[in-house]
Amino acid sequence: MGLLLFGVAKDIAGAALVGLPETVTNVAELKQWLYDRYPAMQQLSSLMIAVNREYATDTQIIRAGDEVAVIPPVSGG
Amino acid sequence: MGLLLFGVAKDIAGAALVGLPETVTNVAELKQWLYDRYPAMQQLSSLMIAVNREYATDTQIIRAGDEVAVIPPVSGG
Amino acid sequence: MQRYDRQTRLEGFGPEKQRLLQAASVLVIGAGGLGVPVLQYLTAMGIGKIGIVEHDTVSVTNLQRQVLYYTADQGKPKLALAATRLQQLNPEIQIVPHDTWLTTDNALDIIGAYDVVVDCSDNFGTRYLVNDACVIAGKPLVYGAIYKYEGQLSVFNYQGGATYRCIFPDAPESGEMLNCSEIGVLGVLPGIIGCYQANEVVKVITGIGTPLKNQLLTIDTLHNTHLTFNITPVAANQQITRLADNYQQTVCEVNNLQSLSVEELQQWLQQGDALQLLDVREDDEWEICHLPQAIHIPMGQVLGRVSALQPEAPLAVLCHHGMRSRAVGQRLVEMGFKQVYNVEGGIHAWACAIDDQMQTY
Amino acid sequence: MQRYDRQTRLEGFGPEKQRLLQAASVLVIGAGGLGVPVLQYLTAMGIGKIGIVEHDTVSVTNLQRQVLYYTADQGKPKLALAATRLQQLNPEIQIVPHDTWLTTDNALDIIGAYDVVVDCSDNFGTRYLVNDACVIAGKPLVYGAIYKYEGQLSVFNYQGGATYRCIFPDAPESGEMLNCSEIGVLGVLPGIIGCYQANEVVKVITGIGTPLKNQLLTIDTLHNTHLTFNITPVAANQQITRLADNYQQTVCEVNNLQSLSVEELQQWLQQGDALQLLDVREDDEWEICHLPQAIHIPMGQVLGRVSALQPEAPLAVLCHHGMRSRAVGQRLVEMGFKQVYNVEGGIHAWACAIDDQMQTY
Repeated sequence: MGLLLFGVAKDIAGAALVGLPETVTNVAELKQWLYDRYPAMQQLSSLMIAVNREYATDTQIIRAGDEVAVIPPVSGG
Repeated sequence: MGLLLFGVAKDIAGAALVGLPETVTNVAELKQWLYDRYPAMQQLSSLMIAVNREYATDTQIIRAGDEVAVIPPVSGG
Repeated sequence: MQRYDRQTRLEGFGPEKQRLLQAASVLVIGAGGLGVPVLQYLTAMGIGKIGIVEHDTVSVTNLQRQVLYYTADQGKPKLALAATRLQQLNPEIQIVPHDTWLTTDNALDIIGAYDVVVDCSDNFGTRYLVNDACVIAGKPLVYGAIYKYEGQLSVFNYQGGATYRCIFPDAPESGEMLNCSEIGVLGVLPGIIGCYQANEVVKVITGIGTPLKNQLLTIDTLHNTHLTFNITPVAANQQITRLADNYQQTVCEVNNLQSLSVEELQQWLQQGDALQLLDVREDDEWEICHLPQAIHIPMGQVLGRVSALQPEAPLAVLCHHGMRSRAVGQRLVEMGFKQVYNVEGGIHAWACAIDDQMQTY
Repeated sequence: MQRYDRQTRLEGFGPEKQRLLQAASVLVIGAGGLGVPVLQYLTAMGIGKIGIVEHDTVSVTNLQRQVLYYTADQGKPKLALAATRLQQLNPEIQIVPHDTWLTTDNALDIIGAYDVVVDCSDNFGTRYLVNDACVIAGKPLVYGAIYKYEGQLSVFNYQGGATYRCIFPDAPESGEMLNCSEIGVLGVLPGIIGCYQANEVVKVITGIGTPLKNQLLTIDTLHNTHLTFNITPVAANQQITRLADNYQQTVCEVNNLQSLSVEELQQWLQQGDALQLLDVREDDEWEICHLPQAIHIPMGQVLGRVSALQPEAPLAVLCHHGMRSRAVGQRLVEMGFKQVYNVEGGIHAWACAIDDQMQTY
């Protein structure tokens, strides 16, 4: 499973695409995994997660082969 | 098989997406089918055909499920 | 460098990329719909030397998309206006005006003096000339082109990559319907495509990101559809050694099929000339609106009912937007009709320009 | 209407859509990086009435992306400059200047007078205020935002569609690293995103094409990657009936973690103050470049070696770009360190601003 990172999430992780362990099976677990691996992401109060290009809530299942994206808000203008 | 049409090819066909008969099995046949169905397309001396987002020459095979695109040149600036 | 602070503090850019911009020279061919945003942003970002090839004056119909010009500028040369305003935006760069059209005589000389070329022209003749000159001179070519609501982008001849002729080998011949310049465009479309071109120029100069080498990006602004097509370099197209004798400007005529504007049609109808007006739209379209003088034969039935038409008298063919009528007109020319005219823009153009009471669809 | 000829003759647009543009009113919040192209193209295309909310003056660092302003304009109010130049582009439209920042006191009054709102602001406080006010006032909101080389676009609150809070429910709190305004941006990026915003405005007003309702479009200009994400309206977010008491401007500080610019760091080091400088980069990064005064402990080892640091003395944390150091600094604050500073921009910023002999990577 590939995880696409945008904005400051990409900066924190230092990569636009990172691998996701198979132990992550839903969005809530994904967020916990992100927070553990990248503590700075805990500071992001709003963090959109999308699974297969659809906005996903915490209970959304993540399956092998899904495309998962992490999209923080950006404020620049 | 779906055929995506761009630019003046879309205008000639009157649609951005048209169905393609299964009898069309390569790019040369596709062009002949286009010319028969839309005689005005015979006037287009350069007409890019792409199969699955790759530029395709006349001998390129077209299979069921392929995405085929017809892209004429455009000159506007 | 304070001016470029937002770029010099940008991760992955920094002072070193900024220095590359300032050391670079870019030639922008055309200061119209595409050229204006390209010039504005390249100037703002600090390209060291920007050449502009332009020989046109500002017309009122430019103003819905060429946002560098003012209403009071009508009739004045675009080149001088652009140079002046761009220098006001950024006096630290060099603007080099080339007060000419690009021709086979001057193309290699002009292009040879720059690092990167940006094609913002509006006709096929110039586009093929620019491509061939860039191949001969070994210059990367940032390509953008627009049609109605669609745009195309690529970076040609860059680090051994594909050229314009690798996608579209031959220039459209005079009469292909592609070049009728007056089809119309939504004002913001060249803004979008021109900004992408400026972005590709920066990528080519600085090496950041992935330029559109060997790729054609199509953008449909009505539906925000972005497709990237891979293209393959064709060696022969990379090995051009001389320009063609001429790069004919294509015009809106097909063999003996001639063009007729709706204004000309109105004049003919008012004068009561012996004109046959043939409307080839379908029955339901005819019901919505039609011209009372027209003979109505749907496109599919024309060849079977050709005996209803007089091959020696002038014949104007009309449809919704001028596309079907062009195909029918072409066929009638081939069948021996002597004076066949395609009504450009069809009955839609008539409704827009002549009769605003007419129902459109 | 001659001015709009290219649009009135455009298939699918025509005089009827042009009339809709001319009957419409659009409020543009911000005349900066995004606002400039939005304003230029909406003006050129002939929106009947355009309101501008802006209270800032032109600074030299604006000029690499805000192409409406001249170098000589530094220090002058953007609002008056924009209004004057836009009217020169198109004197046939009405420009309404709102010489203020948008606040909870004026937002509903200002927004209520327009058909469509375009968010070209540059901070979260304003973005959430604009969203909430548009929900309350029932106005479609064309959203654009940029970060480094990326942009986001959507059309919120349009025909029952999703709102900004349906994607990002809560405003980032003061101290989240998202709002540090000085991260930098490539000059042409707001040009691209602003032009897309202007295009969405036209679609909303005229009904052509498919606006980005219930969709978030992300654009990565480095690699020309365009992704469209579907979003779902959340009823509660569509039913806001009053503004929040305040929409706090977030700032670049995290709890007790403080920010330190590289210039401030240089000053401290020169003064020989009792500053601990902690570099948390990996070994190979340290090899490329480092400051001789630094203590080097890679990020993963800091917590295990925390006893090497003095919790009462000032401590500045440094990494490549200031991100890892922020996370480490935050953790040290939580552990009881009293004066922790994050070196903003990291050693890269140092190389850019202080020591251009330092090797970057």
